[in-house]
Amino acid sequence: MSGIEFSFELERDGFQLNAKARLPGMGITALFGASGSGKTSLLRCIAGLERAGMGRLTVNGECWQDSAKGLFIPPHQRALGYVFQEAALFPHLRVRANLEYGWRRTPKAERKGNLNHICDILGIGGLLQRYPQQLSGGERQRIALGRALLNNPRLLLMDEPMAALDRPRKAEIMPYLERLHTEADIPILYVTHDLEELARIADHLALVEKGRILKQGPLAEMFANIDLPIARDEDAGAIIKTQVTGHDDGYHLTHLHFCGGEILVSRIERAVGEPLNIRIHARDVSLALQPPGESSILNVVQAVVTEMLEQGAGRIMVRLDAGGTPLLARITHKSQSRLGLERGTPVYAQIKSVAVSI
Amino acid sequence: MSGIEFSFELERDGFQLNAKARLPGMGITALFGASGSGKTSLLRCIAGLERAGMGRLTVNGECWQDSAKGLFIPPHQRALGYVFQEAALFPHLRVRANLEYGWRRTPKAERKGNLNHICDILGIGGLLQRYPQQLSGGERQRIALGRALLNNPRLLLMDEPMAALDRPRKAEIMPYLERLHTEADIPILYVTHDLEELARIADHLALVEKGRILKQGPLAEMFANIDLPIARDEDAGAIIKTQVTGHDDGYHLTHLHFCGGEILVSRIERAVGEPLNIRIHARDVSLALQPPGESSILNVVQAVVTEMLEQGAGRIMVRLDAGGTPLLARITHKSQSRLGLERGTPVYAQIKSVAVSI
Amino acid sequence: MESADISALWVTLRLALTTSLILLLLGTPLAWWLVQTRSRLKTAVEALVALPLVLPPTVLGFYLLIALAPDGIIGGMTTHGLAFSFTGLVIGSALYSLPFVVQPLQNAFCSINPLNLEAASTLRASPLDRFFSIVLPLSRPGFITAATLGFAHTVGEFGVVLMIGGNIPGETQVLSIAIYDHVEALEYAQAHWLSGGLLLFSFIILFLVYRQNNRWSHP
Amino acid sequence: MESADISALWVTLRLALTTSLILLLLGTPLAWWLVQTRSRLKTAVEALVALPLVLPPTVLGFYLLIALAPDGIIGGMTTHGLAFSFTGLVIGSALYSLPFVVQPLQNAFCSINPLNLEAASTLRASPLDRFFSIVLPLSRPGFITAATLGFAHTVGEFGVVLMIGGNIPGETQVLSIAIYDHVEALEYAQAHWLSGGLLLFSFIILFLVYRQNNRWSHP
Amino acid sequence: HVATASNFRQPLQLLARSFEAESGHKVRISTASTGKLYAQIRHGAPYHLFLAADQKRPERLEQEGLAVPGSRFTYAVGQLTLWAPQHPFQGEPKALLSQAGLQRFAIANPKTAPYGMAAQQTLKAMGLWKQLQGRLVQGENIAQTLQFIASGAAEMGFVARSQLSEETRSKGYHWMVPQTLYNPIRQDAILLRRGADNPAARAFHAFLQADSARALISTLGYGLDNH
Ligand SMILES: Nc1ncnc2c1ncn2[C@@H]1O[C@H](COP(=O)(O)OP(=O)(O)OP(=O)(O)O)[C@@H](O)[C@H]1O
Ligand SMILES: Nc1ncnc2c1ncn2[C@@H]1O[C@H](COP(=O)(O)OP(=O)(O)OP(=O)(O)O)[C@@H](O)[C@H]1O
Ligand SMILES: [Mg+2]
Ligand SMILES: [Mg+2]
Repeated sequence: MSGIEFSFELERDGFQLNAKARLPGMGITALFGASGSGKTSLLRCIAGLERAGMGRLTVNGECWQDSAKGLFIPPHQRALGYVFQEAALFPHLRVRANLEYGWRRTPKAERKGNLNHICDILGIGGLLQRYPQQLSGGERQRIALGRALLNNPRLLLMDEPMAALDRPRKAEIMPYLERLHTEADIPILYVTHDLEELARIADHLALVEKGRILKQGPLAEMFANIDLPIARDEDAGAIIKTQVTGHDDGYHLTHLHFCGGEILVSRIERAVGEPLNIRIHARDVSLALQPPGESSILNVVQAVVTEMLEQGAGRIMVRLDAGGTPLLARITHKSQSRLGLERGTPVYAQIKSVAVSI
Repeated sequence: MSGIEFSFELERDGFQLNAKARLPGMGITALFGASGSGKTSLLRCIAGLERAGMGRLTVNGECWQDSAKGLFIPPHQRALGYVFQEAALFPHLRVRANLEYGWRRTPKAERKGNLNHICDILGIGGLLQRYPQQLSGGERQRIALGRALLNNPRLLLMDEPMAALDRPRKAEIMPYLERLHTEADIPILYVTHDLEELARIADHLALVEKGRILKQGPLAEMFANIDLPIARDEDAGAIIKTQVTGHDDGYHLTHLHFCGGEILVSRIERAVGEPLNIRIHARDVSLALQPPGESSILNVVQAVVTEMLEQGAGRIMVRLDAGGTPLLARITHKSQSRLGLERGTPVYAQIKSVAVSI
Repeated sequence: MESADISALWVTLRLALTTSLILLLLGTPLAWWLVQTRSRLKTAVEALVALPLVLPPTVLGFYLLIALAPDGIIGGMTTHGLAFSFTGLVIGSALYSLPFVVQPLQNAFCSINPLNLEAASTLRASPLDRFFSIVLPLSRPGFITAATLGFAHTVGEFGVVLMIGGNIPGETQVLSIAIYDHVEALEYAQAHWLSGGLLLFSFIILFLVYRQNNRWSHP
Repeated sequence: MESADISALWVTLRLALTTSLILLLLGTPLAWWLVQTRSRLKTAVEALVALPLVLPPTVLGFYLLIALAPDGIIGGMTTHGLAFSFTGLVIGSALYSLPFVVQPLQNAFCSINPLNLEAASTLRASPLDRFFSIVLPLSRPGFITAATLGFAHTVGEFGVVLMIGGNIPGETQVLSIAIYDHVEALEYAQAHWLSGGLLLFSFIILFLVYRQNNRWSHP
Repeated sequence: HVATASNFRQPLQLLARSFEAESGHKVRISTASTGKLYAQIRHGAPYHLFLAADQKRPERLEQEGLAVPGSRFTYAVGQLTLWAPQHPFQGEPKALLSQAGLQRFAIANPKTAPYGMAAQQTLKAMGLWKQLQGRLVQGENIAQTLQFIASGAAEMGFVARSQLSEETRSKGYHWMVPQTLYNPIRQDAILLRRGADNPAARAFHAFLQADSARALISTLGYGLDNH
């Protein structure tokens, strides 16, 4: 019985957590919601740090908590990795001892991570002899991340683990997290405010609103749903399952195939035949009625308009169907009129290849 | 003598701050740099929180520090607003008392902000009776922001003040900060990792690297410089000075004029004739040799290639000149070959209007 | 209860209150200095503060007597000396109870996150203002401990007071000596009554103080 | 220095060490319980701990004497009673110095950020493990204060010891009484020597302890 | 203002009351051990009259010029008594003291308390000093010694006869130690320099030597100086 199934109730003055859901027991599930919506509270409940509330929690078949039966596995027996929103490093321990804290307490047989390896990924090798007070904000956050990873967790809870990190640093860390859940099969609950980061890393998305799970589902499905609040985001866009079909070494391009056609992207080091999810921002898709002439836009896909939604300020979100694959395009009201777009209109969707994020 | 002129030297094990610059004494200056590059250290020096180092600091003609002369104005006499990277709220005071802390200590004549007004902007009106421990991460950060604003500062130092905030919340706060520096004429030093946020808010940009100010200049100039590290960022793009020339009410569009031509954007509530800076992401600009046919791309601008830079992975950054205005376009190597782009090639730059961020 | 006992009670309360007040007034800046300073003297001063403790109170009292006498180092500065006066008692008790006040305060000050002080300094708070608006409220438990230990210790204090006070009824005879006298004289009933009353009274005071403190700490 | 004084010195050191050790062992869980508990008894227990302080030591000693005598509540449980024995001294000193140990520890425990404990609990640390790996090291200054106050107070303690000790050389005659005897017997020179030695010795010990503590806190 | 050794506090209170009734003067009493009072007087204590528990301290004060020369007199002589409240014993005290079951025997500290010195002399004279060595417990003063016994912590010991009230006298075994076994415990009083010109002090000084006072002191369990 794989899956993270929970139902928590927690009362606080002016706020009520009432979250109930069954999230996948593998992959990265993003928790997305406004400030104060209850994301941290939910993670704390799952970690067993909030004993007060009523709750039930089953993680991949193991029951961790059931208030009705009086069952409560304490946090230290849950084999978690929790990256707190504030780094929460132990002030009396040097960075090395902080990193090794959970590691030392893991039974030898379960130890998987490797200190040096994690230090390399996080770029913290030079800081091992420091105390937490002697670190910058981003450095602290990376140590906290490393500490949780070295705890050899069976479930990773991450509360905005990269909010203080710059983009290149994030780009270095994210592939590691992805590998972690694919190779080591550790489910990750990941809180973030950044749709970009989320789209890049998550497989599954749960929207949190006012202490409830508003809606949840596979990332591609959630992103293609133009009725959800995330579709209003600047970074809204569709996620597409593709397969690597070849490389063009001269131009450093990779050919990707999906149901609706072919897409060219900047070269990616993946073997031919491998599956690959890519994301196309709604703002990067433009529509035309005729096949466009010569331009720097490499990718043109034939599609049909299936749904349109006014988003205010003259913007319209258009949902397209490209051979069974949903695509989103954000266009202006004016464009819609000029092109005479309606449900069922066949269009050419132009996609700038470099805007595809992996 | 307007301007923030400083030169600081500070030695720490494994790190050396050696920052010297003259930043503008008005507007928002963003400090951008990798984690651990010394941004926080620099802000602390400016606030007078690091007495140890050698330093000189003059803010709009007033000398605040000159180690050589033994001059050191202590922080509480500097009339600062400092938003710390960690919220640093006073744990023994309720939110209201936290917000009012600096306000009460401001001479009556200098009091400008208004508690209720700031609470509205930050959406913290309902939290006034709470203690800091009873707040979510993002709520704490907003209180810290409010507290600094209510201190009626003559210089605002903000260390990633919005890292824990969701995008809609940021979008609500940013215009207020902009008004703050235009109307109240308070210079702001703003640390951020987010190029998007930076482009939206800053007038001036200083790049911090290894404890030094690598380069600084007006935002538009910095963004148009394809040799700088920021040009490699996913969000790289040019900033263009325009003027509002009219509105198209039917389509909710606004017409903007700049030296190189005209641009249509989603309707903006600005009066005709007002100047407006807009930003065009390099990834949103595609190039063509012939005027493109019908498409949803509204904006086509004639330009000439002035510079090209390989950025690895088959990507090329192209700098264009559109009637004197620099534009950036990121294209693939393949496109470059197919179009035969060279320095001096005249091209049509297609810009998706909705991708313009203000 | 004999009238002598009642007057002893008053002297005791006055002495304990005065002493703990003075100790808080002196101990607070001293503890703050100890936390802030980088001076080499710091450690020596810390050790000095704790030193009166290791001497038996009567012996400490003996040396204090010498110092406070009209021809002593301290007493010499006054016209009649300070021994056998209420002032002398206060000096003696204060010296003896000093560490109980300074050390809890020092620990409390030490555990304040410096970021709080830095934040306050950027919010126009002068060092003194910071001390009163941030340091004091954040070290409330330390103050409670300091005050109760100082107060209770002075109430129970005995050796020093006997030596430099001279057990003068109404002036320097405190309750602890009165109880002791009853015990010595085998007047057990009176001793039990006084001790029981003192215990009950102290228990109630301490109970109220701690309850208030606990209420404050769970907002 | 008389041989009696030397043996008194040894008894004193043994007593002070034993007492402070026992106090730390007992006071630590007590203080931790006081910090963690939500029990209604908390405040009452806090007040009770501080209570022995307000009784004059000789009076406390008198009641202890009754309790420790062969037919007393505590002494009755042993064959010969505990009065006039080293064990009895330890019990008395421990009772009297308890608040000096419990209160600084309680304050130290209280000022630990709970986030540290939560973080440790997600890192597989059991409650006991958390206590030893997080709570103890983070409350080091509190322990130093508790230990020095407890130790010094026992060295200087006098009234209780006098009452329940019986001044038996080598067993219950401690230095404080020896000095006191010299003063009473007008042997001032010897009293000065002993006091001076004790002060110097204590100063050195305290100085070393505080210096080490200060070194630790500035990494 | 009279300073008295702790063991004479109660008799002095009785004496002061009758003196106050007789003369109209007011008497203030401070008590502490003789050694403490001596130190206090040397350092300016505001006492007028000093009632010590021994002769040595008043003598010294006289030599040091802190007292009125020739004003010293013995106001009481202490009488050492063996008291064993839990032993309904009849017979030779030596047998009682030699019994094997004896655990704790209380005396006052010979070094600081006159009764302690007397107890030591007595035990030596009886040839028991060595034998009892390991079982002796010492009270700091004679009052504490009494409490050791009264609380049951020590089974028996030497106390002052004046300490035993009617009630305690009826309990257990008593033996008044013959004066031949120890040097007399003379308690001297002396008029201090501060009291020299104080009429009340002079009056009380005289009152204490009057027969009425001597009679009262005698009934309280003290011997009197015959000289
Ligand atoms: N200890 C507490 N007592 C009372 N209310 C609390 C407490 N902790 C959090 N809250 C409230 O509960 C709500 C949810 O808080 P939570 O920390 O879960 O939000 P969040 O989704 O993590 O927000 P953010 O993105 O800002 O971190 C908030 O409104 C907050 O004010
Ligand atoms: N107290 C300290 N002692 C020693 N080194 C320190 C101390 N504080 C910071 N550093 C080091 O100084 C460098 C600069 O730190 P700073 O906090 O200024 O970085 P930053 O640019 O703000 O980084 P971030 O974006 O991660 O917050 C870092 O390498 C950090 O490790
Ligand atoms: Mg949160
Ligand atoms: Mg920083």
